[in-house]
Amino acid sequence: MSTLISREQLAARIAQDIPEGSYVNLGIGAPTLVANFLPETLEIILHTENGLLGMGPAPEPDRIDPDLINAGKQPVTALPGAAYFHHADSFAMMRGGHLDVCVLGAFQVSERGDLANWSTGAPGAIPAVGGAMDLAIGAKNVYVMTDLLTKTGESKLVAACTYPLTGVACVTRVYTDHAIFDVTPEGFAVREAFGDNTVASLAELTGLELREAAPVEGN
Amino acid sequence: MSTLISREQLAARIAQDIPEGSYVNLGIGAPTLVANFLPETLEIILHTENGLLGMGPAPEPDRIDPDLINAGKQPVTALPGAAYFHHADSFAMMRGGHLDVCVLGAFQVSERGDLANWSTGAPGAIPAVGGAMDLAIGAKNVYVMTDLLTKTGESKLVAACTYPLTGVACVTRVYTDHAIFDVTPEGFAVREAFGDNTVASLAELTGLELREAAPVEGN
Amino acid sequence: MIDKTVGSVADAVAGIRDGATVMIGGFGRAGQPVELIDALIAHGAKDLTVVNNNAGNGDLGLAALLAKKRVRKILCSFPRQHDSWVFDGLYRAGEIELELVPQGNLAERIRAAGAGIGAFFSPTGVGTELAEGKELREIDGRTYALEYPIRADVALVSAYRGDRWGNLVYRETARNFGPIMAAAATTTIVQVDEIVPLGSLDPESIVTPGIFVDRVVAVGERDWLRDGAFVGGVDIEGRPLVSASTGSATGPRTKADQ
Amino acid sequence: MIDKTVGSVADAVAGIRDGATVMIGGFGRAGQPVELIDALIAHGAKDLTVVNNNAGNGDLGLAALLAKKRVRKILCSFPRQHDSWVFDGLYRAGEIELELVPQGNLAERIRAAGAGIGAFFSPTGVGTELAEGKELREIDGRTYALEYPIRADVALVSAYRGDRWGNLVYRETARNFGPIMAAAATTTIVQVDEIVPLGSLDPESIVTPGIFVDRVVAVGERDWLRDGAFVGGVDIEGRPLVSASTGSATGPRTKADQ
Repeated sequence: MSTLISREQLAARIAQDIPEGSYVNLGIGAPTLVANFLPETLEIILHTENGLLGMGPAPEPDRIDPDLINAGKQPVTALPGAAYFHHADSFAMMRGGHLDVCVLGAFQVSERGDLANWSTGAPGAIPAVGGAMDLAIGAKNVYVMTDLLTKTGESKLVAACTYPLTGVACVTRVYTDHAIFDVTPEGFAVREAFGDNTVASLAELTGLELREAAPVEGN
Repeated sequence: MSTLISREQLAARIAQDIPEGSYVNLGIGAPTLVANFLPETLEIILHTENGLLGMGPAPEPDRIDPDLINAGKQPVTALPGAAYFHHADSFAMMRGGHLDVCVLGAFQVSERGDLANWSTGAPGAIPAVGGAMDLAIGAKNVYVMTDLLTKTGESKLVAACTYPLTGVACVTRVYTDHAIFDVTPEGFAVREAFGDNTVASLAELTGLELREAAPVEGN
Repeated sequence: MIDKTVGSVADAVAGIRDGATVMIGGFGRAGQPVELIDALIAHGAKDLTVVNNNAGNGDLGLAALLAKKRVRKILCSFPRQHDSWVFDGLYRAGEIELELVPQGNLAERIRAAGAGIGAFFSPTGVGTELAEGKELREIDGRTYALEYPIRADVALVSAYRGDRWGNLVYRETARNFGPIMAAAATTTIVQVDEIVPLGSLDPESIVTPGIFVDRVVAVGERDWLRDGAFVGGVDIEGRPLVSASTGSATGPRTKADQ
Repeated sequence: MIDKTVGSVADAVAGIRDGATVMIGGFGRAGQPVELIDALIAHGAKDLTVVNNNAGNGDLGLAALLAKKRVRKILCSFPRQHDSWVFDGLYRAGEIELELVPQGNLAERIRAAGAGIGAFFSPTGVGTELAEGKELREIDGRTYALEYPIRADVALVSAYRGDRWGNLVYRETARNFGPIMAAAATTTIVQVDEIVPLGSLDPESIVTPGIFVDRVVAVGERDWLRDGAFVGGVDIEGRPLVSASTGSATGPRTKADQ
């Protein structure tokens, strides 16, 4: 069994790649964990699509404000320097490409960066998309945070998504418990393999042709 | 020579047709005069397209605020209850049909309500349109305030405009120094003739077929 | 004198017709005009089309309206939530129609209605099943889908404070859909905590100018404020916290919803 | 620490390239970033395309930039004013290109750029020569023309107060094009009267969130304010009034302009 990093370790690893001054939207679910690992010494401005820039951590239980929530409808706080705005302005901000980073969960990501994360297409399921499609196409960098494999062992990195798409050719990078993958014009490239994972072992797990990513300066 | 009412009388007459609670944009030039005749006992909310609802009268000379101007770039004041907004919001308000009345000047108005008021098409003239086209198509009621005849005696009410258009089939009513004309599917109808003007005399002056307007209840 | 204030929520919702399209503000519980929805239920209008980001939470507000089977169709972005059991049941029983719209397209289509835009090209949803059948166009190398305005007969909005001209300010993220829905409906009905004297709202800070508002009704201060100051002491649903010895009134949240 | 403030207007405009498209806020004199324009003149960038509602007034600000022949083309709604002699001369001499855009289409096209809209159907200008050649479409019985976004490399904006994150508030009708231009440019440069500590602007009242702003420079309080309070004593151009015995400094206004 290959080395896996924990969800917390993965969140911390993603946090490392977010430079100071970034405007960041953390999708609901696991991506929310990334906030816990953003260094307090750095100013990174969190956006929540229901109308707030400068979102702060959860309040104490007796200081919950039902008017101040995040996209997951959990109570949050507002930092000094925060600003409120309405929904059309908030999604204009996203659609207009003003966010530097968003971090999203995924069911599948394809080699060309297609994202499937809103519906499994299961018959009888009630469809719900929320802001996922806007986030997928809106940010300058769309990072996916996910386990590499499903519970039944199938790769979430795929040649082509079989689940309904959220966005086309929109994912920049995929952070998994096995490795970090860049989406490139030639398919997935391994940016960083955790523990004893290698390009070869990852290729076997995913069933995809993989290569090593070219080094980048900074992030 | 037929009876003419003065520009001030005409402004007062238009003011009579604006009910309390109306949201009104008064175009630059003569229409601005209408504000002087809106009864102080009635609350009528003036819009200026450069970002203010609740515009008040001009300030005293030593209280001019260069940040607080109307569309004609003249100093104004803001009434209690006023609100400021940016240009996209202001023109959304106009284009979205939220203003009850706008009053505009005209070079020509056609029988189907086409308005020409921004350009004479004279060669060498520098074109400038401002917000005229937005006002023409945006308000629920587009009133034109004008002399019936040009200085050289031609009718400004025409079968078809010869000057460049500001808007198509947009004018509701034309207030002139001779009479008030409604724009109807059958062409101009005389709503009210001033002094010794008659439908027949107005038809002769304009060279158009005219009829009497059907009575309306209230305004 | 212009006076858009009305004395009761019943007066506020008077005249809403059967078959009306009703926009309802709010994102989950925040900004949901619960008192107006209750009044709409009492009013009895049925066969409604509702526009809201969600499809009701728990058993109150929008969920209660759905439970009374007054809603024929709902346009929303995120109907499925941990506590959307009322909608879930109706949907599975085929008793409600759903038009699912990505949240940003929902917001922009509502804005377009208020702004007099005939249609617009949006990049959101392109290549997904939610853009199937829509007109596509490539502009400057990117593909967009044509989206049309969403208009309504009535908007029900919850704001924080308002004046008799209908000027409004909101509170925090409860602002959400209020301003754009107010502009997109023929008749906009607003509940506020408090009606304040004309001129007491800062003209630089008014979010919804009164031109977009038809009726305003005061419903009293929200439970987590006192004289306008935040005092807390409630759970995320706005219910009072009970003392630690008897446990929290907050039910378990099983998962986050969007 | 995020600090978008810069120490001088020269630093603020550094890096603006020849050939850049530059949006300049303001409606006439109100909201015109005169100090930034002066810095741009000193900076020397040329062959510019300028987007502004007007084409300069008098001899200062935008008019001075035009007089230096740094502007190849201007997009605006109302170039012709009683005091637009600089533009008038250049235009008649064929030394500047003009794209005339109805004011609401100008504003909405700028907004569309910031909002990621590919194009939109507007009713404004349909049937006039300013919509000639545009794609027309009838939607719900009304005819619209297709309008495209206006983007810029740089926006120069004048706001009232800002903080080091770039959050901005404006003053009265000087707000005008500032918020939408700030969102439509790759680099947004803002002059404010005063830079205030982070957290001192009310988050409910911030008009431009800092996400749209790259650089902020303080240029000192406007002449008609003292410690933020209006004191007047100026003419519409912002020039001090002189005493009655020596006559007014206000030149005659010959006619109203739009």
